[in-house]
Amino acid sequence: MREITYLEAVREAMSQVMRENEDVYLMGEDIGVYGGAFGVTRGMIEEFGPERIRNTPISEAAIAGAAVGSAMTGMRPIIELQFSDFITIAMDQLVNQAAKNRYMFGGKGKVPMVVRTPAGSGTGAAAQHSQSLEAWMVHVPGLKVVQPSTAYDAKGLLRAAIEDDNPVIFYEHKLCYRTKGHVPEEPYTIPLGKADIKREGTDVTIVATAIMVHKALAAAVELEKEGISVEIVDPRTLVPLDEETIIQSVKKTGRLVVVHEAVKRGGIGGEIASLVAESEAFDYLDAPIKRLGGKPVPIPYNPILEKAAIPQEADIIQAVKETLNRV
Amino acid sequence: MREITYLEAVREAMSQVMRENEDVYLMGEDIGVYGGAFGVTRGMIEEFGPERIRNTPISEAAIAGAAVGSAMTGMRPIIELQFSDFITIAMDQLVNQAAKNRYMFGGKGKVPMVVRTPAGSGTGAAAQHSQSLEAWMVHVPGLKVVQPSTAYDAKGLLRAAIEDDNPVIFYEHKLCYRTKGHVPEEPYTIPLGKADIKREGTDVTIVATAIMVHKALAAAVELEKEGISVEIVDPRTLVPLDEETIIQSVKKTGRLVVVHEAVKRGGIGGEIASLVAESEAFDYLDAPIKRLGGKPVPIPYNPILEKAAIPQEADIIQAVKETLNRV
Amino acid sequence: MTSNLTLPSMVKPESLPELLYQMWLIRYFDEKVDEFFAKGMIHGTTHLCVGQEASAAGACAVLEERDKITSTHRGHGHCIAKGADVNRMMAELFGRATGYCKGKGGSMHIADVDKGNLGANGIVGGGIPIAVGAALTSKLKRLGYVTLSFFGDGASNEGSFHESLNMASIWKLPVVFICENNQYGMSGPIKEMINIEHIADRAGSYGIPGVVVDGNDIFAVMNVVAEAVDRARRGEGPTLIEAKTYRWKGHSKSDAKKYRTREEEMEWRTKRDPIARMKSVLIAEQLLTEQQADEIEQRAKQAIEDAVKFAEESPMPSLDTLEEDVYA
Amino acid sequence: MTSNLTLPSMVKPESLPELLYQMWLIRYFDEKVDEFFAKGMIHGTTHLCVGQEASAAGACAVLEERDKITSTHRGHGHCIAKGADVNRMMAELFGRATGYCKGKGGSMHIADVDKGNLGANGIVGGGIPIAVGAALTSKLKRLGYVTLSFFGDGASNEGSFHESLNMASIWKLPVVFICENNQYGMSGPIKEMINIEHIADRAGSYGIPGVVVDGNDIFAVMNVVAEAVDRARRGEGPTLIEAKTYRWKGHSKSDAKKYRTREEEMEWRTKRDPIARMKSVLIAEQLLTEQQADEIEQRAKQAIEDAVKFAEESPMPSLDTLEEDVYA
Ligand SMILES: Cc1ncc(C[n+]2csc(CCOP(=O)(O)OP(=O)(O)O)c2C)c(N)n1
Ligand SMILES: Cc1ncc(C[n+]2csc(CCOP(=O)(O)OP(=O)(O)O)c2C)c(N)n1
Ligand SMILES: [Mg+2]
Ligand SMILES: [Mg+2]
Repeated sequence: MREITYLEAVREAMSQVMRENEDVYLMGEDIGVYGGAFGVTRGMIEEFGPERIRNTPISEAAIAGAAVGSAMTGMRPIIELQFSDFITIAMDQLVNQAAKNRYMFGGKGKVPMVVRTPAGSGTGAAAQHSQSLEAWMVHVPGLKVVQPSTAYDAKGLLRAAIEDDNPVIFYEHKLCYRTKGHVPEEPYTIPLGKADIKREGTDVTIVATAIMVHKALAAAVELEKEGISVEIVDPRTLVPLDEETIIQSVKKTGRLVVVHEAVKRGGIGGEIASLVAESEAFDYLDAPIKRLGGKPVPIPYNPILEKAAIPQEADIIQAVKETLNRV
Repeated sequence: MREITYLEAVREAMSQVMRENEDVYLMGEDIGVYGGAFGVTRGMIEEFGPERIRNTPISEAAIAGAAVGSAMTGMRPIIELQFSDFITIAMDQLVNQAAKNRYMFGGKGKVPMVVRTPAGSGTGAAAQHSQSLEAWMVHVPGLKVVQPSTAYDAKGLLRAAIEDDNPVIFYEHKLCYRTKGHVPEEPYTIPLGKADIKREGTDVTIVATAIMVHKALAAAVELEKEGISVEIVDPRTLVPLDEETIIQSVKKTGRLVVVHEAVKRGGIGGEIASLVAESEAFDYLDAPIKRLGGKPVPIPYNPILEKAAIPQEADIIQAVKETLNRV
Repeated sequence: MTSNLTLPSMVKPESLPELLYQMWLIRYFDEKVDEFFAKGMIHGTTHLCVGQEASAAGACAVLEERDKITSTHRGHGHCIAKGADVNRMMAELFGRATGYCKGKGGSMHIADVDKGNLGANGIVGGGIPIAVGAALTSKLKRLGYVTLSFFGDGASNEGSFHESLNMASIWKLPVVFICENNQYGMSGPIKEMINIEHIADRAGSYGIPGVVVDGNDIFAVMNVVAEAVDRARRGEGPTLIEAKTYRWKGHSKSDAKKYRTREEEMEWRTKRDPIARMKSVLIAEQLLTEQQADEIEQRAKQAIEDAVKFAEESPMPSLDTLEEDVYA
Repeated sequence: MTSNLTLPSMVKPESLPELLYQMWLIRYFDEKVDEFFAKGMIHGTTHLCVGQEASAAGACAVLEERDKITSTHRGHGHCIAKGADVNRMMAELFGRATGYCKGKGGSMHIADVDKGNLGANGIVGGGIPIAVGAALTSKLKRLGYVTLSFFGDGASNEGSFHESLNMASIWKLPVVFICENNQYGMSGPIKEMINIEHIADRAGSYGIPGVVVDGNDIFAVMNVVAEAVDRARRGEGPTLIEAKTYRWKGHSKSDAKKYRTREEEMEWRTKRDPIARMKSVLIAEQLLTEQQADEIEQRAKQAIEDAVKFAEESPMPSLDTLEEDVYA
């Protein structure tokens, strides 16, 4: 099968849907000839024109709000927020309007929109351009939250997000953009709410999201050398969350490490760990659940500090071993 | 000792500090002759004048940002956001500026400001005026988060928040405003980061926040009738969190129920439950930890639905009994 | 019937009595709601538009059914003017299953998507960008409808106002921004909250027309809005209209109204009542007799009584519905 | 020295060569940064202000040390103009412990609180309300200082711009808003992003003066900003100044500049270079000889070389510092 990058997969998913469905269009800052801050939309304005690839003023609240209004009236907008940190400016429209309209209106109307936005650190862009704030969105009923880690997932999940009749926050990880993977050319969807077992194993389950999936995979290779068999579950969507797959895996391995890049305090690790502890898997646990997440600091600029602020492969290896009492 | 309401306690804390310290002032919508949406600032403009009780335009982003700039240059602003739901409009200034400035600037400057804001449901104000979003703030390094449940705590914690050199989000619960309690007239502080045991007990620990403290207290009275002794820990501040007091309590009782009004999914219950599970208290747990939180819905208007959307006394009783295997 | 009134082309003189009826309907609806709130019979809070009937009724009178509006916390008038059923509105305030939102929304969230009302809004300024989006749909799909966005004077100081007007202007979207300047944002006198005379002058920041209109003169409102709607429908972009008006009641359920004088209130109530003004014009123009006017008023009053009955007799939502309607 | 130049009272002709030096310092600083980024020697991204030196240097030249500024992502020039040490700035870009932010902030977050620079800002429009707050402190404490808020043309479409200017106006705060209109917000041509000719005209929405100035003429900038600063210091409130300028480089580290032509760039580089213009005025006014001008340029170049040396020789921050400085 053909290999393309995660970034290309995102673009391909959008382009394919846009060819099929006139209701889908894209709005955002610098998504036209510039191709977006990360180049995701490069070439799209040439194919779809400026009406459907709409360059906006620097007005995140209005971009989000216009998407809400447009979605309520029959379009399926995709908006690109240049960095997910800027969601702070669009929060009212996403949280108080998009997420709640249908419910407040007693089930009338729908808001089929996708917010695509790059998250995460590792590019040296420092505290205001490196956050991972997906936990906020998970906490808001009415939103769906997607976090693909591979090119294959990105393409299929984005299509599913666009086809979904609800507001979906679609987090793209900047460090995933250049990663490559096998991706079918034809359109396909991956249902929201279906986790993926990125590696099978028997000794420990790691639930990892976004870039942490890659770090966990690398850690698993190292651990295998020491005879430790790791199973890696990538939830792919945080809302809806595939609790079942996570629980089954933990029942099998008896051990759980949860790892995300977002700050540990208040991150979704607590949610996942608690769900498992509340579930039937509790009785299968042979060791306390371990959570790994970002340090309680804004992301620093210096690359050494920046790396140290979030979990790395070595931290995952260490956590797995602790869980196995092998340190 | 004198009894006053929670609302009066908040006002008294502000008034006392403002008499002592010219650098403290208050900004917000309708806080002048109107006295604020809930009447908290009533009478203050008469005492302190319009320069220090500053009525603002309806501009939450600028209110928050002006507080940041003013705090950085030597003042100690308190801002009132009329409903905590409107924090969605002020998020950039709170999260990207107030919380991060000091760190981004390498430890230079400080941002001593307090955001006072009423949270919670129960007033029939529906989805956009009833949220409990404190978990978002807990996730942001650089912010402190306070959630008083009683008049006594409100007064002491607010003074501590104003005296603190960092941005503090101070959540007042609307249904607590009219509750009364003994409150000393003289100024006092309650240190941020010190939980309070609101009731001592031996069988189960309930960690409850804000209005849930009152519901838990009522539940404990009922449970006592059945011979169940409940200990209630009120963290009072979520950042910093007094993990020690929670852990000690759980070590004593061996059982834990965490209850908050905020939506359970992604709420701070997951954080607290996970912290305990990761701690030395894990080995003392005689039953899985229980989390109670709001249903995954926007807060509905109808009072029956509204009540059903968040944990009530009966739910707490039920959860405690489940923990004790007594259902 | 003939008349010397200058009316926009889409408004026929014959339809004017019905418009008067609508104003009465709005007034009696909100007066009734006020009464129930005072008695503690309704949950939550509410924002009444008594005194502001002309801007709601006049603006919507020139719209077609396919046209859309976004409304505000003070939205009952807009809702009625855009064609909503007062029974279902009242039922919503009573939190009943038959209400527009099945009891889930209440006063601040009544929407009537089928009739083009994209919703009241509890967030000041929250509806403005939504209107821009609705207008964008019209443009992208060439649907020809216009969206009218209502908001208050206070809302004009929110960032969303600025971003939205700019975006609508550069994209020449079919949207009309109508600011109901009732002199106060809650307790904040607009004169203290802006440093210019007219909010309409802010149109200059976006290169669009800005028009001030007497919001208590329904004829003036209709003409000004009609022109802006025409312009929008022709693809020439947005207009900002400022309708100067006044709310007779307090801001919301509880308001001691310390921020204004009783004299000021009286002035507006007695000299600028939009309903009395319309009625006297219709009578002067012989489009209506005193007696017919009274009948219209009585009919409206009765419709509200019927709405109350409908609401009271409607069932409460079942607890099973709590978790429904979150996702489509 | 005598001169026919019209200068604001606080700027003495003798100080002009030093101001030219400062412009060179800004230019060589950013040229050097550009070089290092191109070579991949610096982490992250950066936004260079080459071509925009006159608005930064001119505006800050009329400030007193106690006056404050808020800056932007394109902030090196403002920072230098407000008196920062290029050694510590360069060290910051190199992520070193000796940098202004101990390596924690990088290009977008250099602040120099002691010198009144309240920080660059990675959020477009993020500094504007902060400036309002700093001005509020000055007013409340009667400190007499003025705050100058820099931001770009693109930022003028953020809600924060609108809310801030309104608030500063109604409170008559001592703040000057200076919009450096370099024609583009990243790739967005301002002509397509607003529907009016001058951003300065938006002052009309707030009842404050709005002034357009040639941002590449440092004398014009100084005069206009000086007047606004005086006005602010007298307690008469804010001014919005729009300085028309151009950035020579791409928006940030990587930018194919497809949204503009090479001809347009050449036009600005060759005909409107703010440094060349100032230099020729000083020479024409006999405030400087060619040779002195060259020396100034060389001195600036050397200062940047020294800064690089300082940065390169500085230690990396220790890992222990990671969790420091979050809370005061
Ligand atoms: C974002 C936001 N800020 C504040 C409020 C609280 N609030 C509700 S209505 C109101 C006044 C609005 O004034 P205006 O826009 O003039 O409308 P009016 O009430 O006069 O109709 C305020 C401050 C809110 N609902 N939303
Ligand atoms: C809130 C926000 N939106 C978008 C961005 C991404 N961004 C960084 S600079 C920039 C362009 C800013 O344009 P302008 O204000 O004109 O300043 P200039 O870069 O031209 O100096 C954009 C879109 C950002 N940093 N913050
Ligand atoms: Mg008003
Ligand atoms: Mg620009």
